[in-house]
Amino acid sequence: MEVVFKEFPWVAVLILLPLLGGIVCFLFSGIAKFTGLMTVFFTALSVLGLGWQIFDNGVYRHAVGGWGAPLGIDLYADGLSLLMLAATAFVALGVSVYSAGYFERGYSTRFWPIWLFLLGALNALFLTADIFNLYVTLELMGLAAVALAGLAGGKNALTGAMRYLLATLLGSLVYLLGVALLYHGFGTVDITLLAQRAEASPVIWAAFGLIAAGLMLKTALFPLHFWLPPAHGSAPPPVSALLSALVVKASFYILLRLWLEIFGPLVSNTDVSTLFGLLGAAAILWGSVQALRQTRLKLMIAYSTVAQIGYLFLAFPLATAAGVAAWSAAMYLAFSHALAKAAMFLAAGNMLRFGGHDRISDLDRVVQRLPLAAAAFALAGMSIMGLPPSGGFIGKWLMLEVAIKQGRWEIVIVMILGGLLAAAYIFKVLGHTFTQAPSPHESKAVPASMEWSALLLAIAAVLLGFLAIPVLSLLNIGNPFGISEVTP
Amino acid sequence: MYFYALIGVGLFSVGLYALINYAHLLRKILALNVMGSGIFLILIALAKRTGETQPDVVPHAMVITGIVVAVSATALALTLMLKLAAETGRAELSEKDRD
Amino acid sequence: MTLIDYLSTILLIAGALFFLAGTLGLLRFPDIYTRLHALTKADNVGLGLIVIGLALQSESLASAGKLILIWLLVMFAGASVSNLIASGALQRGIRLWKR
Amino acid sequence: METLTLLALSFDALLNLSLLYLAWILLNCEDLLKAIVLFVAFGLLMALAWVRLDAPDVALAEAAIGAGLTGALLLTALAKLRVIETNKGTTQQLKQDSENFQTLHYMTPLALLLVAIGLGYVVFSMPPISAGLSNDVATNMGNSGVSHSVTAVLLNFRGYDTLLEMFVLLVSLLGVWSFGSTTSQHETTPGPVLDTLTRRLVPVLILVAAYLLWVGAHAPGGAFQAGSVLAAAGVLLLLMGWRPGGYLSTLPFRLILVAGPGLFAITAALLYLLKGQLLAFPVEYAGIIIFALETTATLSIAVILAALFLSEPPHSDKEHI
Amino acid sequence: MNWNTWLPVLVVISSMLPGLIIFGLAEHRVRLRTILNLFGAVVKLFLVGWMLWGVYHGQHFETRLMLLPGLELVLRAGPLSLMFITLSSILWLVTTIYAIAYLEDSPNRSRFFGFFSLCVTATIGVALAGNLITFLLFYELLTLATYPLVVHRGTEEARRAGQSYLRYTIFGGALLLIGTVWLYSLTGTLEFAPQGGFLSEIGAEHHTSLIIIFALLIAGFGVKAALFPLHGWLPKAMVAPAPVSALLHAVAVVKAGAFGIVRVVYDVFGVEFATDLGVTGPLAWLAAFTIIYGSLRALFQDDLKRRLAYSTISQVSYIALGVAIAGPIAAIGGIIHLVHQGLMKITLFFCAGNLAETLGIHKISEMNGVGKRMPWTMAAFTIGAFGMIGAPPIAGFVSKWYLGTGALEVGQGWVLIVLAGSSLLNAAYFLPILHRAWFRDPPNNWPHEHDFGRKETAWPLLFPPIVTAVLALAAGILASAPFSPLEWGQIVAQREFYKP
Repeated sequence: MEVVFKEFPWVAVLILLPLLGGIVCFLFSGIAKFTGLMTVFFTALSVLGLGWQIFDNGVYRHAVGGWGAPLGIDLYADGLSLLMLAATAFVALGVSVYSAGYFERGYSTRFWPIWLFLLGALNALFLTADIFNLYVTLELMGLAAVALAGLAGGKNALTGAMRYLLATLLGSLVYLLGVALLYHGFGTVDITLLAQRAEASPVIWAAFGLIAAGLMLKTALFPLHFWLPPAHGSAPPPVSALLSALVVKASFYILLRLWLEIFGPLVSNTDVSTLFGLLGAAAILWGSVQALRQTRLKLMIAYSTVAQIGYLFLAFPLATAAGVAAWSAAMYLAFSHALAKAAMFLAAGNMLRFGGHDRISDLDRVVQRLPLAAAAFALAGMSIMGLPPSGGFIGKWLMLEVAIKQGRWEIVIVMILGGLLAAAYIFKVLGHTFTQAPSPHESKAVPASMEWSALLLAIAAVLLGFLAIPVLSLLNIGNPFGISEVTP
Repeated sequence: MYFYALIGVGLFSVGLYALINYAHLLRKILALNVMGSGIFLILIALAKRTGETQPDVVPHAMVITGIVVAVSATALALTLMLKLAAETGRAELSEKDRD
Repeated sequence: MTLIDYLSTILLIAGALFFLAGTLGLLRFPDIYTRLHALTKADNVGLGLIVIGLALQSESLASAGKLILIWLLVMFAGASVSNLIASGALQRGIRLWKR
Repeated sequence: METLTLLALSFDALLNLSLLYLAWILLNCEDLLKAIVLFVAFGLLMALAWVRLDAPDVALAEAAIGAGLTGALLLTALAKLRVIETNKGTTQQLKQDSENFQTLHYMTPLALLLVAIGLGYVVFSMPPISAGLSNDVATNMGNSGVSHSVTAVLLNFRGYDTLLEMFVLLVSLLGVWSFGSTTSQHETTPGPVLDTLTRRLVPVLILVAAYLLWVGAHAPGGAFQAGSVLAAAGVLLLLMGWRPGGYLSTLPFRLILVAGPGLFAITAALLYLLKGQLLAFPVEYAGIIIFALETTATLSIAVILAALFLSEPPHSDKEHI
Repeated sequence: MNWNTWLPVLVVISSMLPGLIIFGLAEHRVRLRTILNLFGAVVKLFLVGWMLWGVYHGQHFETRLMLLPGLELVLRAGPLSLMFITLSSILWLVTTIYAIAYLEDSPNRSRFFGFFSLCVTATIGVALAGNLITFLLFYELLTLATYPLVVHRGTEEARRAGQSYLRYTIFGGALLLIGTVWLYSLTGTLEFAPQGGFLSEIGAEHHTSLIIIFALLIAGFGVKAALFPLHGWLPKAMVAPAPVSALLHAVAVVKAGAFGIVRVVYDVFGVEFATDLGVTGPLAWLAAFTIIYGSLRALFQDDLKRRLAYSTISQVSYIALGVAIAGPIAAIGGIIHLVHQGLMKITLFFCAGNLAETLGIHKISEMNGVGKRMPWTMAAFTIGAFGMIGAPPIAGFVSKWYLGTGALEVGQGWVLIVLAGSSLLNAAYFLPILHRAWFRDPPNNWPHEHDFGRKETAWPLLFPPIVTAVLALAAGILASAPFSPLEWGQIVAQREFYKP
């Protein structure tokens, strides 16, 4: 039994199961909901299996079709991809249970196939080690995300989806040009081979510029974030949870992976990473202030995503000296933000469905009438703000530790300001959940499955605060961030 | 063969300029397609540098995949544009109503 | 330069000349109908000559047959498409050109 | 022979310059219909460029999908847009710039010029001779199951890409269907000429598609090109006013839609169980498997592209939206 | 089952578990909720008693949980933490009884009692914390648990009070976080050691950053301890129901801040090192200023609860003053004042609650002749008031006595003046209330009176203030008894000042 599990092709299951599940959902729309839930459940199990596998026999590399690196495509799973897969599996479970209750008959037949293809694209993206394959998975993810974002119809949703589609297509094309230059410059599209062959030359600089620009646009880093709030704000709640928690982080994952393997050593002299740090800081401050100004709940949460993405980019200037610690902190923040943000969007969705609107100022006594949603929002808010028991706190603590050790006081101040502003806009909402709305209006019952999925995701975000040791040790399998020069 | 690659760069830039500059969504979709063709041109032009007559085939496969992806993206974009036009009456991303 | 080569070069040059005539017609003619006329007539003949010229050069009968098939298809498609364009133009109310 | 290379060079120069110029007019012309027609011409010129760069497969794909199908999609979209705009009574603004970039209006051309020069320099600085992966492809052609290198790369060496790419197509169709029907499709009565054209052309197209599919194993051709030609036949039928009607939502039709990607994924899984490697075709059966995959792929691609052209969700979905 | 490691966790769990269960309870399940509440309080009292007995006999209670590589969550029961826990658990039991009666028919009590138990859990956690990061964790949990109680009434005013409460406490929390992380990056450990120990070996060049860290930590704790510039939230938070302002804003939250200051000065920096750094001087001055400022502001408050709030602000700073004087006797004074002030202040708030609940009086001007109408309540109020002023038999006198002698022993004469001045001011704002209550004749009808037949008010409302008044009296009279707060104060001071 032991050996079977060790050798079981978890990676293949992770990629093929969602795709096949999507096809079954498309073919037999009657049982779409059931197959969808089953597929997501088994994908989550296989992430566990993969985690166990690479925990024992280390990094997992698999040549697709047996052709080996330069010609064929390699699949590669190490601690970093495992963490992202775990985040995807967790959020996928929560969102699927939520959407089972959220979508009526007509929408659900259309939601499930596209959602499973999106899940398959995400898993494939985190597992591949080939930059052209990353382009195809990016494109599959982008189109599926846009299709889901525009599912609800309505002026705002469609404008948001259109803006998102244009941004994501432009980002992919610019990324593709970067890939083309890399391929013709160094003769291969495999990341590890590129890492060996790359040396500082105009090709590398141009490719880095293009890939960074494309992926920054898709990750909605500060100057290029215009498309995120309308898209995430007006999409259906489970979809905006997926977009904010996973899709935006997938392009960050690619940027990080390429930076660590190829561009980091060549290009990591301080001015490029300080630029990332600056943009990150600007994202935090600008995003939080905008979130504070919003009157609608979902738009506020979308702007909060823009701010939280800024935290991830703060790790670039810190990583020039203490690589492992800074990246572990950033990835921890990414993981807890994924869980917390998904919980927050689902909770907002519950409030929207309950009150019929998501205007913050007249949330009508939500705490009494919808306690679970308010509790989910509060717990998720704790993790976003970085208050102690939550995963966000651990990430923030690690990042602060690195920043203070390196004496980077401007980063410390930005992080603290970000935390305070986050507290401001989250408690603004929580305050209004207690009070009575000026004009009380009838409410629509919210199924228990939707409330509990939001709450369980929020509790997971908080429990993450206590699991730092195991998660960090898993994260550093095959030390994706280079040999740890300082104890993480 | 360098000439084709340079024209590819030209197409990419012209497409990017049009994408940024014009408001009408159909123009933006056309611009995206032109940019895609530019990138594919670079990919295949530089593939001829193998020294013998037979060019490097892998970029060809990449470009075919790229073309199929481009057509599916264009189809989705066109339908979204039509749905948007049906909803808002205009096929442009209006800046006025912010949220 | 065997006899066949001479023959095909002559045919190709003739074909090219017909194409030139067709394009001249396209540029010089005043309205859509006459331009359609020039295009379908001149270019088809030009294409025929070029196809025969190439067929002489092709080594196997199969490729010669394929070239002929191309010519037939172009002629067939050209005829019906020009008819469709003309009827489309009429529907839009584009009047015929009078001196 | 000197004159020949000179002629070739001048032809290349002419082709390239006309490509660039055509792109510029296409994107900046007033009328949208004119832009789309120019786009189709641009696609055909691109196909010519691919032929000049010894990429026949890409030329086929570009002509069929890039110029043909995309052009058709654009034209129907424009027609529908005109219908929507006349219903909504929106005024027809001409080539109006997008407001949000008004301020940096003069800035963008400068910045883009710089980007272009930079990229040009980088492209120029590439080493003149670099074999890329051509040697690897040549050495492994033996046990790839097909003799034509592009199909080998597309279906075998980088088969995983193609698997995902087919799902991209499927997802785009699902996306189009999920947006629902935009306008009531006014039935155009096909004239006699279109009727005869279609009656003659559709069988020929099907034959050509079959030929392309078969020839893919040893000469330029293959699933995508064959699929798009078949899709062209479908488009012609749709133009004729033929509507699949209820048939669209039945299981068999959905099965065809999903056959290509589905079979590819299932074979990938089975091969994994057999050979322990994802998508590892056993050498002796590789040719047959690839052919089977290609046929189902052609069918799926043809039907998906035709459905994309129709962009009407099947009736069963429409009822209870 | 090795009790020594599990007892601290059990103490924390004993109030968290009932709290979480109560959250799930439906509104009408009054009996079950009351049983759960009381059961939790009694169990906690028993466990604390057991630990008290254990520590008295030298046993060592500690639980460790790995949080981060190199960082652990530690719950340790030392003499100082035990004092705070005994105070909290006794008062929690009393306040629960009070709250059950006070909120007889008000809406959403499940939510109230749920958060109420979470608050006490956080306070116990703060008391038991063995290092700075556990302290920070429970400190922030306290903020989160008290916020819903402040906003419990759901009125716009309550929401605004909640927002201002948060503005202060979250800001304080952020300062605390920077200080803790900076300290950790300098020293590598955050353990509370009796004489602080590890900071003195750090090289001289770090002294400036150590001073800034000290300032950050004190500012962070000062928010909850309502030191001068950071006290704004306390009077506003009085909008909360009486049991909340009684237990939380008089005892739990405010004491957590003061306790934090005590921990930082004694167990993180160590008294000698703090005095060498020269940080205790400014702290003493700040505390003194807050004492005077608090008492002055209290003079002009007509609303009874706001006056008591300002008196809390000044009283809590006694603790900070006692610690800042850095003498062993003054330290005893400061530490035992932690307990005494709790007992006295909660009595006053209970009485204020009673007046508001039974007679509907909120303003002091309405309190004419209330002594005749509610003699027992006013008797408890008088004991509390005299205790606050520092009249001999009651506990307040003992702590002021030790503070004064401690200051003299270390040569800080000016502290005596501050103590005398503040006692005068206390008298100035308490005596008029007593005079008005006892010697003025009552109005013919009270604003809205609930008459309880022969008794002046419901017994569960009357019983708690009397108990706490008696406890305050006992703490004063039986000061030298074996388990009295004074004796525990001496044990703590001994550990802090004299090398074992």
